Amino acid sequence: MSLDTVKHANETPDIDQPWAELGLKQDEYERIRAILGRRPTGAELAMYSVMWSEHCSYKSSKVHLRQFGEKAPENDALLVGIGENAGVVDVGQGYAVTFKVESHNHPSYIEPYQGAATGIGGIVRDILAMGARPVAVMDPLRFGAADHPDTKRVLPGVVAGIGGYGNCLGLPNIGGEVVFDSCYQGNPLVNALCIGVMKHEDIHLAKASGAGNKVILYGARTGGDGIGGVSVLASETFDSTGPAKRPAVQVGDPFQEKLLIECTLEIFREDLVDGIQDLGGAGLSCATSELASAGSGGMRVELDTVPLRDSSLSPEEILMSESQERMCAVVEPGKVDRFMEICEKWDVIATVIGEVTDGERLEIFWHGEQIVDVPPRTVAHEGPVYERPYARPDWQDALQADDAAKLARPATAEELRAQVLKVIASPNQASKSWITDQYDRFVQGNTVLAQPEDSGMVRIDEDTNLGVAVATDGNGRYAKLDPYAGAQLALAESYRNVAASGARPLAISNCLNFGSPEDPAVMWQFAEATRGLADGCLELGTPVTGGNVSLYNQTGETAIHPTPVVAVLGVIDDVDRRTPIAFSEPGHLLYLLGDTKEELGGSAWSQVIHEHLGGLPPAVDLGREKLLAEILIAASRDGMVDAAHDLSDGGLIQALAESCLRGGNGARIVVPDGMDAFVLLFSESAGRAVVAVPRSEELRFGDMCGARGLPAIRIGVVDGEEIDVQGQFTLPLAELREAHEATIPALLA
Amino acid sequence: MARVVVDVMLKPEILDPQGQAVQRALPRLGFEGIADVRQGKRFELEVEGPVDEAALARIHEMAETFLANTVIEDFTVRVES
Amino acid sequence: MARVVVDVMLKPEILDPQGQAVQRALPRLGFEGIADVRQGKRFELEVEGPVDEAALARIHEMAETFLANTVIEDFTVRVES
Amino acid sequence: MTARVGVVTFPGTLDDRDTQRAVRIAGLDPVPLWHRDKDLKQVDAVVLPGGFSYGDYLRAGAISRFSPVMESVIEQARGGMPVLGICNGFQVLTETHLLPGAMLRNNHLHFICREQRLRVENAATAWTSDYEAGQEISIPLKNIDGRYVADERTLDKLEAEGRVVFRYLDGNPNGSLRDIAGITNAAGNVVGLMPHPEHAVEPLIGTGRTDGLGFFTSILKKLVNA
Ligand SMILES: Nc1ncnc2c1ncn2[C@@H]1O[C@H](COP(=O)(O)OP(=O)(O)O)[C@@H](O)[C@H]1O
Ligand SMILES: [Mg+2]
Repeated sequence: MSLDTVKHANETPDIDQPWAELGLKQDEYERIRAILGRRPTGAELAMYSVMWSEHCSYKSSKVHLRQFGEKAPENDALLVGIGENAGVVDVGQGYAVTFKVESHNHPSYIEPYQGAATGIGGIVRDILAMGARPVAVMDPLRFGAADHPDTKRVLPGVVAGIGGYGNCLGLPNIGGEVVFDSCYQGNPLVNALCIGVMKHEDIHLAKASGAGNKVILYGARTGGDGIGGVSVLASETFDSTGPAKRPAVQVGDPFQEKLLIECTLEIFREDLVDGIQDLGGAGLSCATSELASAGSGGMRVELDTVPLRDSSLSPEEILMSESQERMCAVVEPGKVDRFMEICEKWDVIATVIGEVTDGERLEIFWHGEQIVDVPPRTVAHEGPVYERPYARPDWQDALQADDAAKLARPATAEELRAQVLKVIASPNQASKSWITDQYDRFVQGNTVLAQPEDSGMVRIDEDTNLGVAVATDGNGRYAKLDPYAGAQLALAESYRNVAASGARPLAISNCLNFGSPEDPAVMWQFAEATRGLADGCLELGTPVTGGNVSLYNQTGETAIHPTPVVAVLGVIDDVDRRTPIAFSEPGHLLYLLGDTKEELGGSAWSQVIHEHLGGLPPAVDLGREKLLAEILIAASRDGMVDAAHDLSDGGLIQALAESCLRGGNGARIVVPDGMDAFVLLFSESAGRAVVAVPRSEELRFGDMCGARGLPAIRIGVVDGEEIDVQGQFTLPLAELREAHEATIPALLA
Repeated sequence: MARVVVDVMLKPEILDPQGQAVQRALPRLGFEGIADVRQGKRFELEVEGPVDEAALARIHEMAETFLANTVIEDFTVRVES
Repeated sequence: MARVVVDVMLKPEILDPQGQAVQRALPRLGFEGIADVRQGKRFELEVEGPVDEAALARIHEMAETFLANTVIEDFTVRVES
Repeated sequence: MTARVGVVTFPGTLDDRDTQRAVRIAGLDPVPLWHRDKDLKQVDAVVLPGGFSYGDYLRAGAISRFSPVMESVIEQARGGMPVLGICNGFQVLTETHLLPGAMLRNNHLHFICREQRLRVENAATAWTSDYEAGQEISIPLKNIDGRYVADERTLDKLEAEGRVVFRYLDGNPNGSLRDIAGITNAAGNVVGLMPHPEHAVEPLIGTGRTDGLGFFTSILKKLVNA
């Protein structure tokens, strides 16, 4: 086929174009024609189609995401907010931290290893593009039923891919989640988070300014893999037959990315770039249009200068290719030579592919002929926006009415004991060390806390011991019962986890995993969840710094549970003050903080014992969460607690089991007067934590809780080699450990 | 017992970082004149019983569904003489 | 351009857990009658110029010093027809 | 007076900065060495740190072995300079044949990251003199190609000459023959091991133990007393 130039497009207005195959709707195609005043060229059509895909344009979610800005709490810590590659937060001492969570769900189902690996690669480049050194990753994961044969294909591949890529980059993996639920069968969720650290003055933005500045593409050569991959793949449902044309999945090269990181950091150190952007979904289409759109002036690109892995690629394919491990920088002419030298030092290929112009258009040429001439904002930032219809599903009332309170409870102490063991051994509650032991958590030598602690914590300054902590949480079962509350519970849990380890929560990122936006019921879940999250962030004072939306996670008519995953970032002035979860000293007193109510809707107990999902999730009280967090942080700072563990799915007994096993000590528990042992152990009331208090601190700690009005009940003591719930049952640690640790290896090894 | 070999290679359009790393190292080691290197996997299967068409068809299926992920890889099956 | 293939396999006395893992999985997937599986590497080299004896000798040396570690691996070199 | 310890960075090396920190904490001067430079900058000892040099493509350590810096390291190691290879560094040392044997994929095929107990079998090397023979230490292990193999004759020779420096305790994590975690050359100046002493030098970080510090204090004593 001959080259479709702008000139040719002007001359042949009526040619049929494959807009539908590229995922555009009729009215979208018409809009492109209206913007351009002519039909788009093939290259322009390629750019618009990937950039206007759901994945890149957020066309269904945008109207709801706006609340994150509109309801943003006053917060001095936010240095860069939503809209950039990732948000940036001031953590003091001149340091800034950037973090973001992103999804790679669809590719990971098709090719688990590479899909997950390139998910890590992509989020790391986002963080790098902000000017930061990536310092840690986390991986919130959801899979189908643990015993489903396909889980045996998907999970080991995903875990090996995350490890294979992250370990090779030298990024400690300090936390994440592993959840099994048959709702994710065929739609596993592979979310990846990266944290980066920089000095305030090192912040970089994705914009191209200064006419005459050079546009440099550096990193891997561009190949034919993953053309339109992520964007198209993540923008429609595929059923068991698969989409007609399965776009290829990309293969990642973590070694190349490691070089890209070191090379880019050296370039930053010498202050050689004006603007920088990573190449992710939509590849060069995205990078060039976003850089040009965010900057002043236009951009001119000679596409035939792009280094290729496959010389037969067409310009359209080059624009759409999602080949990994590439970055695009805007560099003043006088700094180009030095830029190139540093790239050469790191064996990174770098090519000047164009320059910033004083015009207003993004112009792309192919062997001297113009194939793109567009206003960049219309590609990158002014895509279509949909007000998708949404409606509370008609089954929601019945679901909520199906109260978990009516489920049969254990009648005897033996039955209670058996249920405790069963819940603790269930795939969701069992130890995940078979998975997390495949991740390097030590590299970089700054890891203070890592899984299975409540949050991952890294030191960011060796001299002052300044550190940051991050936790990610999301409970799809709660969100299914009530998406508004479910999103707030995800936020609350993550916030609580950060506070439990002694860090002060500052800001959040999120990944919103939902079904098809074309289903009004799903859209309602999405609207409710975003509203809940925005309201929650306002109340807790933690702004949303960025995130990601993954839609179309469904097979046929069946969507996944709405799954908002929330990542909270906290700061701790002295990591020496961190609070671990381990009960490490016999004799320490155990306090249960917060109120325990009879709340079993969506609980681990209801799932494991009754395979039940119904009723309402635990009530949200963000005021209480704040108070609890303040107490936990103060207790950590002033050395009043030796251990703290947040209570969430599985309730008190789960937390006790984990803290006992981690510390190698048992606990004697007394059921407080007037409380039912079953409710005490299994309720999932929010706003709670268990802490271990040295006897010498008991008075001080009790006074603090009393003075501030936080319920704190003494429930026992760290002691012995078993969990002894007095008057009920005893569970030797050895038996508990076997139950907790054997499950996952038995399913997967 | 007969030996059947299944070779699995990344599709030509897919990045092959391993092959590239080898290729880039060759000149440094003094080996010139290699224009491209691709690295793949070789499976040697020892087959019980006769390697007739039915057996080969099964091995083909095994390669397609298990030994290779045809989203990114091609494979060939052959009886080793 | 001619293609030369170098196959690298672990020596028979060296444990090959990858091959074993494949073999163990086969019955579960419904494939019977495979007595043994070994997994190795296949390198496809695109050679510029003629593949004469001198070229093959060089590739042989490359395989011996670089592509294979002869402490643990055996290799074969052949021109692909 | 202190001594200069070179820490090599190959493309894909990960633990170079951590190793420099460990060297510094022990009271030595870390000197970064770059893979393309033959010049060892007059260091008194060299550490080849962990990571995935050249992506560990082909075989772990196979490509790095041919780098310019290794030419010098090999030459100086033969001349008696102390060299420590940690993880990927150990793999490089076997590929260069400064140490016998080879490293293969773990027998369970997974990357493994855990705290690993070891027994120091030989406390007479340049890098282990601050330990006692038979001492048990616990430091992080993290690798996917950690299975040490060599033929029986080589293994017997290593044992006979006391050149097995570390052995895994509490379960062999990767299928290494005879539970070997680390070995030395005949002269005792070149030591390689899979676990990571440089990640166990600060009480607050990682495992919370400092069992790895002895490697670096050993070499300090050797170099400064020499
Ligand atoms: N759920 C969300 N919450 C807040 N911000 C979001 C969310 N989803 C996307 N964003 C923001 O929208 C912008 C565009 O996202 P995206 O296209 O995924 O960025 P990138 O291409 O750099 O990964 C980013 O700033 C991102 O942080
Ligand atoms: Mg980005």
